[in-house]
Amino acid sequence: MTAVDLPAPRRSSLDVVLKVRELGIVIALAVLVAVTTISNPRFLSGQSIRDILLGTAILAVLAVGQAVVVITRNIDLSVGSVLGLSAFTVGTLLQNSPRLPVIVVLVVGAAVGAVCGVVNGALVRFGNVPALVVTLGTLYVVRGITYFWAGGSQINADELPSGFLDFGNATVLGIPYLVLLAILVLVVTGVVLRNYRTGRELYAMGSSPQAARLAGIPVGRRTIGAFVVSGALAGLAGVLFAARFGTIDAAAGTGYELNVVAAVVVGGVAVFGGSGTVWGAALGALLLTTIASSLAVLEINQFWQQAIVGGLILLAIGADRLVAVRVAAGLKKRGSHVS
Amino acid sequence: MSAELTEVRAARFLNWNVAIIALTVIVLIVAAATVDSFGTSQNFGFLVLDLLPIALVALPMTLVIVTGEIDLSVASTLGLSSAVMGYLWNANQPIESIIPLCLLLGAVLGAVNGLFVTVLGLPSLAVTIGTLALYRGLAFVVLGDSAVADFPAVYTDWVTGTIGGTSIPDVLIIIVVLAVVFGVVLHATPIGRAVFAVGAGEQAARFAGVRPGRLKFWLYVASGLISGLAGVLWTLRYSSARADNGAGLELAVVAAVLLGGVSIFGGKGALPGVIAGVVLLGSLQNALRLSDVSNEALNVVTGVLLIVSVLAPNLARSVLQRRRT
Amino acid sequence: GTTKSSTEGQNTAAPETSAGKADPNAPLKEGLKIAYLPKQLNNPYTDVEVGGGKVAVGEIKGEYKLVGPNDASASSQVSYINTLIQQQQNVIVVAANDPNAVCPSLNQARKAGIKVVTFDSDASKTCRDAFINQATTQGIGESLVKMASELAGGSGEIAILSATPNATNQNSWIKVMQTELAKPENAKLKLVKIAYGNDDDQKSFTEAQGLLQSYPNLKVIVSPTTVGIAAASRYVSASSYKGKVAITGLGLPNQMRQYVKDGTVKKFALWNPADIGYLAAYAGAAMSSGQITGAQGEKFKAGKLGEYTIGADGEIVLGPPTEFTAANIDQFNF
Amino acid sequence: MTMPDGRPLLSVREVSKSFGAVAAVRDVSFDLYGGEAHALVGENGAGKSTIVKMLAGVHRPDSGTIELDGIAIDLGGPADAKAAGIAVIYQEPTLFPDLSVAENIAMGRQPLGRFKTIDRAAMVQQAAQLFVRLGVSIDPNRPARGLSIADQQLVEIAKALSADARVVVMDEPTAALSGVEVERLFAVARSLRDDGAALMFISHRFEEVTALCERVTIMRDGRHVSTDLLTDVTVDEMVRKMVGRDLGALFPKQDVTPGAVALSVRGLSRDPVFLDVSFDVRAGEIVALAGLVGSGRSEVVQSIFGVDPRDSGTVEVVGRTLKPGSPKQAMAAGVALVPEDRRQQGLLMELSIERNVTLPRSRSLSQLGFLTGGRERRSAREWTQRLKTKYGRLSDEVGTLSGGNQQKVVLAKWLATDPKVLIVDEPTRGIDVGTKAEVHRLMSSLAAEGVAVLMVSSELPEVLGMADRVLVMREGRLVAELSRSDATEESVMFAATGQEARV
Ligand SMILES: Nc1ncnc2c1ncn2[C@@H]1O[C@H](COP(=O)(O)OP(=O)(O)OP(=O)(O)O)[C@@H](O)[C@H]1O
Ligand SMILES: Nc1ncnc2c1ncn2[C@@H]1O[C@H](COP(=O)(O)OP(=O)(O)OP(=O)(O)O)[C@@H](O)[C@H]1O
Ligand SMILES: [Mg+2]
Ligand SMILES: [Mg+2]
Repeated sequence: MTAVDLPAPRRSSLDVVLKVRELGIVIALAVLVAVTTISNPRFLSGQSIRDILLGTAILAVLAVGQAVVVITRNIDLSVGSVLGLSAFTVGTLLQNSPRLPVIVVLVVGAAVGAVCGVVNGALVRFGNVPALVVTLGTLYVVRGITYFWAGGSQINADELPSGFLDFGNATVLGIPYLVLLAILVLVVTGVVLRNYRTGRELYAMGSSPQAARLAGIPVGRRTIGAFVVSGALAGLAGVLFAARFGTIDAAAGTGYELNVVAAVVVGGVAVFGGSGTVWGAALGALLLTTIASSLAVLEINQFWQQAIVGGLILLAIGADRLVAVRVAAGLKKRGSHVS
Repeated sequence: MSAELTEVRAARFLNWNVAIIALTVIVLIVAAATVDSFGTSQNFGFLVLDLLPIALVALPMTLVIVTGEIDLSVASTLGLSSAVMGYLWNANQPIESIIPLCLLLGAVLGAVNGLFVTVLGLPSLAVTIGTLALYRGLAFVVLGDSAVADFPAVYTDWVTGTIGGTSIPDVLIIIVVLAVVFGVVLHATPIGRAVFAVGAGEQAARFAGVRPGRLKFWLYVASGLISGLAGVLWTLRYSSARADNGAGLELAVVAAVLLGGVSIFGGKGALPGVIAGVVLLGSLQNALRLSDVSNEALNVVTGVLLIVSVLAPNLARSVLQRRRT
Repeated sequence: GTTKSSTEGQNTAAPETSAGKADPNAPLKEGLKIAYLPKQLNNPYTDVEVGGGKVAVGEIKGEYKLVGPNDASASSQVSYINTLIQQQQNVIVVAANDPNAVCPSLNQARKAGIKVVTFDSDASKTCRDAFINQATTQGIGESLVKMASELAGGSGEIAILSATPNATNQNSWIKVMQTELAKPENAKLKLVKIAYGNDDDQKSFTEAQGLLQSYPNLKVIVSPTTVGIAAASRYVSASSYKGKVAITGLGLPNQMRQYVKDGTVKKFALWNPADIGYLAAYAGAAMSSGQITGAQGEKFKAGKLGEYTIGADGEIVLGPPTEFTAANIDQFNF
Repeated sequence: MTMPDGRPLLSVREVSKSFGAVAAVRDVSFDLYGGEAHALVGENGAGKSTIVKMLAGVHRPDSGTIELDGIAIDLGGPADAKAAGIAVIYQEPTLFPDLSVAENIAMGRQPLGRFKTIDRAAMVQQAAQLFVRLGVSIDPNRPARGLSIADQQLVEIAKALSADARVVVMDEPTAALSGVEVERLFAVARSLRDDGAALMFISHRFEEVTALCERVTIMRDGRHVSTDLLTDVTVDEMVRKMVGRDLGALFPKQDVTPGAVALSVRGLSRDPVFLDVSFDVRAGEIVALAGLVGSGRSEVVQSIFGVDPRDSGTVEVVGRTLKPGSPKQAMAAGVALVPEDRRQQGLLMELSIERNVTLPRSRSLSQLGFLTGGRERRSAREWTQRLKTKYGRLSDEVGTLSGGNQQKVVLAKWLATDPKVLIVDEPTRGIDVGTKAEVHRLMSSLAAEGVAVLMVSSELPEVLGMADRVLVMREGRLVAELSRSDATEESVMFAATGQEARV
């Protein structure tokens, strides 16, 4: 995934330094996989890889959406609740009309999420309220709505059409649909962020909101847009969740927000906006999922898992800061041509 | 000039701090009048016990947020403190030394947060999301998924007990004493003035001789210490030391603090408002539950209150401004 | 100072038995307020259990109420117990999330004259009046090993996917299983691992995944929890392990139907969960009406289920579990 | 040289703009012609940047219009100004630190390739070409973070150039540049002008104004004073028009016999901002630190006070050596610093007047460590009244006060600490004429009471009117020391701009 890079005419050694963090994740991932495989070769079996990728797919879709919001110097804590609402919506929909094509289901899920995103974005934009507070509020509200609606009911795999469940497991050329979908989301978002003006404006807004306003960027509209993307992707992740797990209740996705933020932060997206890539965020998701799997396989006490994840987050942001400080120092030396 | 003055006066009237206290009082009165057995002294005792951890942790959290930072690791610190308490108890240590150790542990965990935030200059949101996972993970490492339950009755009874023949819970003393301490520190000491100054403008505070880094460090220590204490009290109250104790509490605490009128950007807020926020959330929950309203409704109420609490002052201000021009 | 060993034995405060004698001929009171407090709401197994309770409460003309947290935590249960005390219920039927954490509140309830019946997951003996046990621990453990042995063909590796490591009922069944496995006739069966899915669907799913990766020669996964068995079956049915690894344990027919039909699962067992809630209502009502006090040997009638006798420590055993296979599964709907 | 064809490209028609009580711009009109560079000069706070921001669409004029090609246009936001062909270089650089230099330049105008994707190669190429034109070597691929102020300014210039705009507005683009770069910039600016663009140029350096521009508009206190062809006016005339008032009445300097040395600075250095700065200030003396914007004066006084670090050198206050980096200790020794940036450094805009005034003294105002409010309130009332501050209540947010009254709050805050050494950095920036006189009277009387005053100021009249001695800084070094009798506009300006001062 890291191979997707800019075809810059000439790349200075500095760019390499700046890429170090994503490289770090790849190396960490490689080491982890190597160690696990040595202790248990079946870790690299097709089934096992498929499982990890399926697990990553959902988290990665959420992380991509979150990255878009975080890049604009906002945050969306409501994604776990939105996922739950979307999953339950499509579950109910499929119970009632099992013949719906999967594509319609995907669109419905994303639309549910997008509506939540519009609410978040509008509150942030027009209410002039910090995103953290707004999305903490909608985290509760959306979850509450799902509980109201679902009550104690649970949608079981046998109530879902087999076509839909197949979508959760079936593969093309050995790659599961869910993973393909996640990759599609990742590539589209990644390309838009990297190669389209709108995408670059999101980075600009996060990097310096004031300068963005002076540069004539429609900051308000872009903010809402970013929340809509995050919401829609959370909704999409809800559909993937339903297809993958087949069992949906009102609690689906509870607590996901912190995992997602963790994946994004580990993936090198700065919490104060302006830098980082969705590739990094997806890698973060892959790393977190792989850690979970390999700790299970390595028979490391499962209780260590969370502690390791926490340590990793601290390590990632600490390394980020050190790299930034070093780069800044290096640039100062090179840049001082004013005698 | 006069328009400006009316605006200032109106802003004072719309002061969320006053509004939230008034709202809390109204909710308490309405609940006592309409909900059977809400007003009983026994229910008051239950209410206080339910509020205990949120009320305690909200105190230092208020100061942390007023400086413009945040601490999401509080619930995990509570959990780790509880787990270590269970572990040491199982290791046959005397409870009289376990409790101070757990408080110390909390302070150390807070100091770790403080170092990351002040020395490395990392954003506190990211740091404390990291330590949220780390501390909770360590709690599971220490105690696994088991529970330790056989704490001495003298201690557990004290936490669940009441003062004399009344039905005022003993722990209310702790809450009141600490609330007064934190309230006085925040509103009536030079430290409190510095806390507001750092939140309102770190650079200007530095120009006035305040050391923001040191201040924040000690606030994180206080936050950790109180979370450790909350862990001890939680363990004794339920007579159950578990690694997952208090999971998810951080969001409830942040919600209560923000509801209490503290600005997430720092520099604004008052402790009475926060106490009112805690009581409002807790008594609403209690009253709704007594009226057989589901947990679900409470989620929605909490979220809506939270959004309204930050939205209302902004909207009021912009409406006022529009009317002026 | 006060240490664990210095306080050993002191904590088992004598249960405050409501004085008064059992009067087996007392009529069942009408209008009893019976409240159900399961481990958490929104759990299909629990829903079936309390559904049975609702029927029974209707039969005895009582007031049925269902409350519960959305997270399976003891602290939220305590708040609900306190609420039920305030509401002056007559009977609380509770499945404890932590056998000790709920104790002080339950005892407060008993002090207030409320009868406490536990089901599903017992609270400490000192703080409840009766416990409805699904089946004898011995019986469940034996039948789990029997099914595993049949599916494995008498020899090979097996693994257990349980709920949480401190789940009382699961642990006692596992203990029986281990004794059973130690017997000579099961010598060729090897228990390689006990994994814990925390009764969380996804966690159980991931744990099943991990088991199969770690133990390539695994023949059977035994999951004595409805969440675990469903998650493991779902994983295996869609993976390349289907047909190679057998799943068994305790599951709900409705959740398992699909996997039985597609061949992933050959057989599994369970009692009728609705009967548990049903029996709990009658036990609580009988106690509240003064027919029984919870002492060993007392007898009471439980509607369509017939007569029950209270065992040691206030335990009331529902009966032997039913085995479900492709042949009979369609006769059950819960 | 091309002559304007008589029809202005852009006209500013009687625009006014107020911020609360401060009327920043009042009924200003002037024309910009294609093919001509137009200078806008005036003292700090005269309203130049406000005009710039109105042209940029950042502020909307309260009244008056802006016309392009004779047609009134409504600039609702920066995007509108961009679309109208107006490119602006702001006084404060507005770069995106995380993005590459090339991207900063191209933002919103990135060259597009297939499927409307950004053609990065072309973008970098463009930036590189601009830098060649400007004759500087900045790597277009590096991020903007960490660029020196000068390089940031150059990137801003490149940004404006890349817009191919018809109107280019430059708000002090040369403040941070050295002579060579200024020359290159002028060469580029002249070629733009010769291609028919209208340039607006703001600078405090008259030699730059005369070198580049054809026409000059002078502003004073938000008003238009005059617009002349530069061939028709001398620098002296411009200065007189700019200052335009009787200085004698404004600066009530009392004569004082200086006492013992109160502040002694020796060999103070901080690479690369200032180097080997040494001077003394005696009790009762007012010493001005003059120099161009960016000459390092603020950095020196901040380093003395301890809010900024220093590399080497010593600072003594009444014989006590201050340790570096400790404002607390400096305050204890009797130093007070009224900082230049009121909004960021001087005040906590969202806190009350009372809190702002008493913050540095919260410890000494406490009783047994507690503050009950009464003493703070009394003290705040006393000091704000002594400074004749106008406010509604002491509990009002300081941000609701007018600029001049805010400045008085800052002064009250520091005077209340009873300083032995008072350092004021741009004490009168952005405040009205009346207030200015009050502040000056206050400084005089403090000096008369024996306080040593060190005043950083960019306003020459203030420097000349108030100071017993004038120290002049240029590019981080102390280059001249002038006695009150030797200090004239010419001598100070010459020292500040390069040629050694005439003796
Ligand atoms: N956003 C604002 N809010 C309030 N007052 C403002 C604002 N911007 C400018 N002012 C005030 O308007 C007046 C004119 O400011 P302006 O920045 O236009 O001056 P200037 O001529 O550019 O000065 P300088 O030479 O220092 O750049 C000043 O008194 C300033 O304090
Ligand atoms: N954060 C910084 N990083 C790099 N260089 C800086 C920084 N701050 C200031 N400088 C440079 O230090 C020099 C001195 O700046 P300073 O603000 O002290 O000037 P000044 O003489 O006080 O001007 P002013 O009239 O704006 O107050 C300038 O060349 C400026 O570009
Ligand atoms: Mg200006
Ligand atoms: Mg300065």
